[in-house]
Amino acid sequence: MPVLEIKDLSKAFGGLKAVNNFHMTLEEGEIVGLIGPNGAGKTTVFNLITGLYKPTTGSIVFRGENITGLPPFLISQRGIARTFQNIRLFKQNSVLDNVRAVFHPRINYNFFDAIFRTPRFNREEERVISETMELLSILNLASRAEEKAASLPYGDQRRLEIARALAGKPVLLLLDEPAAGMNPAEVKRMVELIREIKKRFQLTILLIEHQMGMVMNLCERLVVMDFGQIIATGTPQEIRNNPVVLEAYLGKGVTVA
Amino acid sequence: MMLEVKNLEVYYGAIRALQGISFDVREGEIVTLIGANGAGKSTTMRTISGLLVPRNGEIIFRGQKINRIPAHKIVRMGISHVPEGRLIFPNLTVMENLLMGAYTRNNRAEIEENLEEVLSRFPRLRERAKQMAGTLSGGEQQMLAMGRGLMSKPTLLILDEPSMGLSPLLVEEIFEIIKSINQQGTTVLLVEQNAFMALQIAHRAYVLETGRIVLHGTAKELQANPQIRSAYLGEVEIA
Amino acid sequence: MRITRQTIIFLAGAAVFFGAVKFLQFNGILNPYWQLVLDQALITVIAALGLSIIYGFTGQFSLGHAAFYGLGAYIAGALDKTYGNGNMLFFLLSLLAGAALAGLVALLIGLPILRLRSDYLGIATLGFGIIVKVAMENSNKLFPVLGGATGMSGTPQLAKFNLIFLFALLVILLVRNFISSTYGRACTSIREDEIAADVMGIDTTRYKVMAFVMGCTLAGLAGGIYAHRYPFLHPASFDFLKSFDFLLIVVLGGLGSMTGTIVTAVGWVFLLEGLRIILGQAFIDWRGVIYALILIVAIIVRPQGIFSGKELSLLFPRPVKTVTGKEQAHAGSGN
Amino acid sequence: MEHFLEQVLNGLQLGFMYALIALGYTMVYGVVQLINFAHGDVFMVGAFIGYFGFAVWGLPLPLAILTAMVFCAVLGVVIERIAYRPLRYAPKIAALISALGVSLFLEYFSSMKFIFGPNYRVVPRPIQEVHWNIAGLEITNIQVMVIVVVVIMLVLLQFLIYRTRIGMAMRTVAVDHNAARLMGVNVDNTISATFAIGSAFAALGGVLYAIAYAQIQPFMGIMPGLKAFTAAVLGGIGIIPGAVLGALIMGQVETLTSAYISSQMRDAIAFAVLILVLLIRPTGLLGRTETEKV
Amino acid sequence: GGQSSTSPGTPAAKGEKVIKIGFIAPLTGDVKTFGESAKNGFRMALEQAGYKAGDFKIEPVEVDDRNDATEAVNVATKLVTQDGVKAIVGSLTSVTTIPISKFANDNKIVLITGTATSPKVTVDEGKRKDYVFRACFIDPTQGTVAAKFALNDLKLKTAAILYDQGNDYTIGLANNFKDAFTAGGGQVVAMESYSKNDMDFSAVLTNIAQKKPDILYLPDYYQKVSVIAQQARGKGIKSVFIGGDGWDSTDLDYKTMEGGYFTNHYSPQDPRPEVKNWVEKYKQKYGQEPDAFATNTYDATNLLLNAIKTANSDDPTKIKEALQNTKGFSMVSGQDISFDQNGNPIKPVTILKIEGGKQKFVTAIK
Ligand SMILES: Nc1ncnc2c1ncn2[C@@H]1O[C@H](COP(=O)(O)OP(=O)(O)OP(=O)(O)O)[C@@H](O)[C@H]1O
Ligand SMILES: Nc1ncnc2c1ncn2[C@@H]1O[C@H](COP(=O)(O)OP(=O)(O)OP(=O)(O)O)[C@@H](O)[C@H]1O
Ligand SMILES: [Mg+2]
Ligand SMILES: [Mg+2]
Repeated sequence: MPVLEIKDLSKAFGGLKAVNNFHMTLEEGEIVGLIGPNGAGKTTVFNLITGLYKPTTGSIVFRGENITGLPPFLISQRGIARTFQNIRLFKQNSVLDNVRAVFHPRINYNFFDAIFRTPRFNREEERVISETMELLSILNLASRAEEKAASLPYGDQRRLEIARALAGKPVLLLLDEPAAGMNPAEVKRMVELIREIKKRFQLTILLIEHQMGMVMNLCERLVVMDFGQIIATGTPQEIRNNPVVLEAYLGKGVTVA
Repeated sequence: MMLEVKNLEVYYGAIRALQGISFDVREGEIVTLIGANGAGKSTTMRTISGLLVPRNGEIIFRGQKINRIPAHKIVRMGISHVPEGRLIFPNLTVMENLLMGAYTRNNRAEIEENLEEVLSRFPRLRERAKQMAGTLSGGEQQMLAMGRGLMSKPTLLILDEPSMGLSPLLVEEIFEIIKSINQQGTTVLLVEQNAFMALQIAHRAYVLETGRIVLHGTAKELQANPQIRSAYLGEVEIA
Repeated sequence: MRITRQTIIFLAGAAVFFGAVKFLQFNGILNPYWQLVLDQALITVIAALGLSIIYGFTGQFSLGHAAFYGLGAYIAGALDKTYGNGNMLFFLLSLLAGAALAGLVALLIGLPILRLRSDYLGIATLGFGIIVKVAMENSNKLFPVLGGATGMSGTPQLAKFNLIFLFALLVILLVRNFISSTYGRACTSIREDEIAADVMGIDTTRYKVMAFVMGCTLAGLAGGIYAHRYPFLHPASFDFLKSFDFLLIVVLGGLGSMTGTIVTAVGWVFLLEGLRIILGQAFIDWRGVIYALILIVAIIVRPQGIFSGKELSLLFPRPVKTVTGKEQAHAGSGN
Repeated sequence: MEHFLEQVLNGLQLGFMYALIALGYTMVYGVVQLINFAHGDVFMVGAFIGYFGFAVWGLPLPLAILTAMVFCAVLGVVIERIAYRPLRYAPKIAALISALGVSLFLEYFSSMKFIFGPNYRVVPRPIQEVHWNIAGLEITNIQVMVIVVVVIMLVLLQFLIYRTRIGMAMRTVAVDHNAARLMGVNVDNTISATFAIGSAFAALGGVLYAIAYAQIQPFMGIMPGLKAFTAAVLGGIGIIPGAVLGALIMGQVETLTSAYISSQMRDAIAFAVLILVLLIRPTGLLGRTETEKV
Repeated sequence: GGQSSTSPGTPAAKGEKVIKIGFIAPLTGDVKTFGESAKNGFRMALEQAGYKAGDFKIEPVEVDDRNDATEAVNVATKLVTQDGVKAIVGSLTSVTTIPISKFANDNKIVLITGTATSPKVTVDEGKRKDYVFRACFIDPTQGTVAAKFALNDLKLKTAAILYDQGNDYTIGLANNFKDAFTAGGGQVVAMESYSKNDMDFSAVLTNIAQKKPDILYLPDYYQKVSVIAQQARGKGIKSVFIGGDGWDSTDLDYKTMEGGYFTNHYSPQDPRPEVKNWVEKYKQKYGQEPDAFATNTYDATNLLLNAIKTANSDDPTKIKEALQNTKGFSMVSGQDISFDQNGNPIKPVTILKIEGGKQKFVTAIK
């Protein structure tokens, strides 16, 4: 059974069709790149999958369940996590709490355990903290656990977003330009990071990115959109030599260095 | 000499973001500042355009000392800063945003002609002229920010990561545009993560590390420099 | 377990404070006047903590807090007046009833209204406050005992320091535990970024309402105690200006800081009374002016509030033992 | 049924009164996103200065109004300098608390003997009240004056904000100060100008209010201020025409309620309507409800 | 009970015996102006008595309650348990006086208010607060008298009533007027209310105008009734305005109220020396005529001073006895004053007419 199955998905803003019968299927453990010119509708697709926008038409089926029109928090609890193109952390909260908050749906103590600090509560809290710290150290953030998210340098903030997404124990991870504004060396590190977490948490990943170095490198399969529609799909090699894509997106100069 | 920066020190509260950097930009050049995240590139730009006030050091623009001159006056002097993160006006239309770029000018005719120029550089903006800027895609917003920056007909154009979040094709376009703007006589100070591209169009470059300039030279020299290759150009083709 | 140890230390501190007060009472240094002021301060602490949950921790701008304070006061007061006749148990029950009803009303109004954002929510809650005041002014048409605009007296004055102190203590612990639990974290993430919280699996509506109900319940409780400490209830005591008092306490204390709210609540009450003494008879009518100036200066000097998000470590132990720079230190731990 | 029309007219009159205050209020909000609680008290100061102008110093009415407007414009700028500017980059709520402080200060300070004093002052009519009878409907020249002024203010503000440089500046400052600076906008001056204009309009409102109701007092600004802001919210905060729309609706609701339902329930129903409207349109009647771009 | 802690602040009087008297009124806030008048009355009474009563030197302690119930209780507690006052004059309104009267009574401290008219001040839950008195009428008195006067003397048959729904003083007068008026065969055609800060009454007045009542009863303070009356005339309402002692102020809009009647405690034209002396002296000192707040507080203070003198003791219980047994005391608002068992003064209600911009004595009703 595919992890994600999108059928003729459309989203219109007033006149503008931001996404236009878009369809895609993600298999278990895949890492697929979603690329395309600016304004093609990539982020909108993410917003539709995560339930932030209600689709105009179309259906989204996640592991056999139709999640179209579910509120975001339920979709997330089904196992879909994401990062944001323009970072949206819980700025004034500590790095630790940014991640801990996401454990919420899977905490198993109730309101009264919390109010009366029962042993169950303490056990759970211990667990959450150690799991959080583990996540943080995987993303090299453990030493900053108690700092405010806002005070982190840009790169760390991007990684914290990933940590936070992972805390939701997702099956499917949606990354929206995780390497934006990073220099090639940093991009390289990000690539390795994504590889590691994919392995470690057996994730299926859908990746939006404009840094071809990264996309070509990570993804087994690419989906290219333009004007809300899919204009090409295929392996990096195929895409790289696809005239339509070159025309609309990559441009001649690309075979980047 | 277009711009001279002399041992500039900038603080954010206690954080010493710039530890006394010096560099200069000559008439008609494209000079690029490269460096890792948090190196202090944006801080430098913000200080030049007057958004930040340096604790120590000098900024001299065409022979005139401009540190401590407020940002809105500096624009009038001919420095236009296209900031990191675009800072477009989300609830103004694309067109209004562009016109705001020409706020300091009052010759209608010139503005019109300038506007036409920009719109033909970014056809995408013409399509979206009436749309609220806030609903533009990331890339569209970047184009708008650049277009807006050009609307003040600057003599020195400061670009902070203009290629950020742009599709490869657009990245190329942007760099082409920067080149042509420069050829038409506008001096450009460029901050880029995409050092590879930056060095291709720049005449000279400075490398910034944690608030210090650690290296500078002509673009050619730096492209050749192995240190740079590994640290900033990275082997973009990974395996 | 470290948390319980912290609690014990905290309780010890509380006990010392209690002892001190008792000592001062005993040798008359703390005369009934300052005793009353202290009681008022503690009542204010309880109500302000309520708003702290709603606004300080969950970021829901409420300008109607006094309405729930008043609801609690009237309900508890009226119940005890009519049925209580000095019975301690019934007194406690009436308090709970008042709190519960305030909470219930909060639930009913909160469900629809909490969809609104920031200032719109503020004005809506303020409007609700005014509606409640009008209701109080005409309450006697339905329930003569409430007295309407002629006010209600006759509630047995059973709330004494010991009990008020106990309640304040319990409320502080309760709120502390709530805030430092997963529910509290859900609330603060909603405060920071509602959309992100939603996408991260947090039922934002549910926790906004939960926080609102909890906060208003505390307001109701505080009101109930007030009704048993001050002999007369009048709608004018619960108008929107009173809501502003709670708001500025929470903000001056520092949003998202319980410690700040508590300290500021106490400080605020003592300031208002203290000004009488400081200014003396000659300058009585400067009190309002000076108060206003203090307010302005205070917020300008501490824009983030006195405690700006910081907490007494007694209340909130640091969750992690300082992590040494060495990464991966924790890796592998756990499963 | 002509009494119904008369009631509607009463409602209009009240509505325009609210609009008079709401316009300045909403404009300031639109630029600095601050609920300037002191607005109602600047309105009060304006009323007093105007009163002194024509009733005590014997200035001709227009001059008295002008004096009040200028005085309050300066007052507004000073308030912004002292109480709001230091908090410009602090959390928005800090400025709101400061505004509360300023509001209290103006009220308590004005009620000191050596300022305006605490007592209610009877305001003599600076102009003869003339009653016109149009189709059985009583209407006075003062009511007409109020309506005319509101319309002029509305047009003026719309023009100012959408057609002038300062207006453009205001709209950008409303979004992001640094971005505005980079366009060459002088943020400080723009904000000062905003407060100057807003406060001058408050003063104008105050004087007309004093003339209409023939009585002033240091605490007179609280309720009108609150109602006016509520009206602004009803129409969509920061949106100039919204303020007038909201005000007119408030006026009608309040009047028709006390006329046909119950004068006791007046405020309750007025605010109930506000809440209902907000539940249907969470950003007010004319407020944009754009889906936040994520 | 805080009686135990006698004030630390009492100065070791040099031979002379000192009694402290507290004064509570809103000296800040939106009714400050009323509080100031009351304060003038209080001070003038003390000055004229030379700050002495019997062998006792009077030490006044003035405090502000912002017309807020909570603050009132706070300051009352302060006066009693910190300053050690033996008697209190105040407060201004029933909202603040009801709670402090209970406190004073519980602590066996004499309290006399000049202006709080709610019956609850002295009698609550059917229980008389023995230590509490007042110098003014209770709400029913004025309302009833006004109604009877309108029916019997003015021969008016229909009335409309407009009152402040947030202020028990006006509510009290309104309700009692209504009851008495209907009981006496009159008809109340409209009973409408407004709230404290309203300035626009056109809606209700339009309705009232249709009903063409003979009387428009406006039982509120002078500043509010002035505004209402103006708008009423504007709406073509020809009714006679009738009101209560709240009208008694030079700031009343006499021009508009011309021809109106109001119930009051005394008439300024009353030739009695008490009245003359009071009005004159007040004008001299404060440059305006005294209003009801000043007059009643002045009387209240004098009643208290007189009781202290007769008791010649600083024991509140004795003072209270003396007050209760006041006989034939003459003050501004009446001669031969004594208290009924509820601590209310037995004095005539004076009815004044607004005529030629002046208050003109019409009649006094026992
Ligand atoms: N909330 C919205 N309201 C109106 N239009 C919107 C909204 N969100 C997106 N759009 C429009 O939809 C189109 C697609 O936007 P989207 O953000 O998905 O592009 P994208 O593929 O993510 O581009 P980029 O790579 O630059 O981020 C854009 O043209 C944008 O203007
Ligand atoms: N507003 C701020 N407050 C405090 N510290 C800041 C602020 N802005 C930047 N810094 C710190 O100053 C240093 C330089 O920041 P700057 O944004 O100039 O780096 P940069 O080179 O532009 O990085 P990037 O490539 O991510 O844009 C960083 O350590 C950053 O954390
Ligand atoms: Mg995108
Ligand atoms: Mg930068």
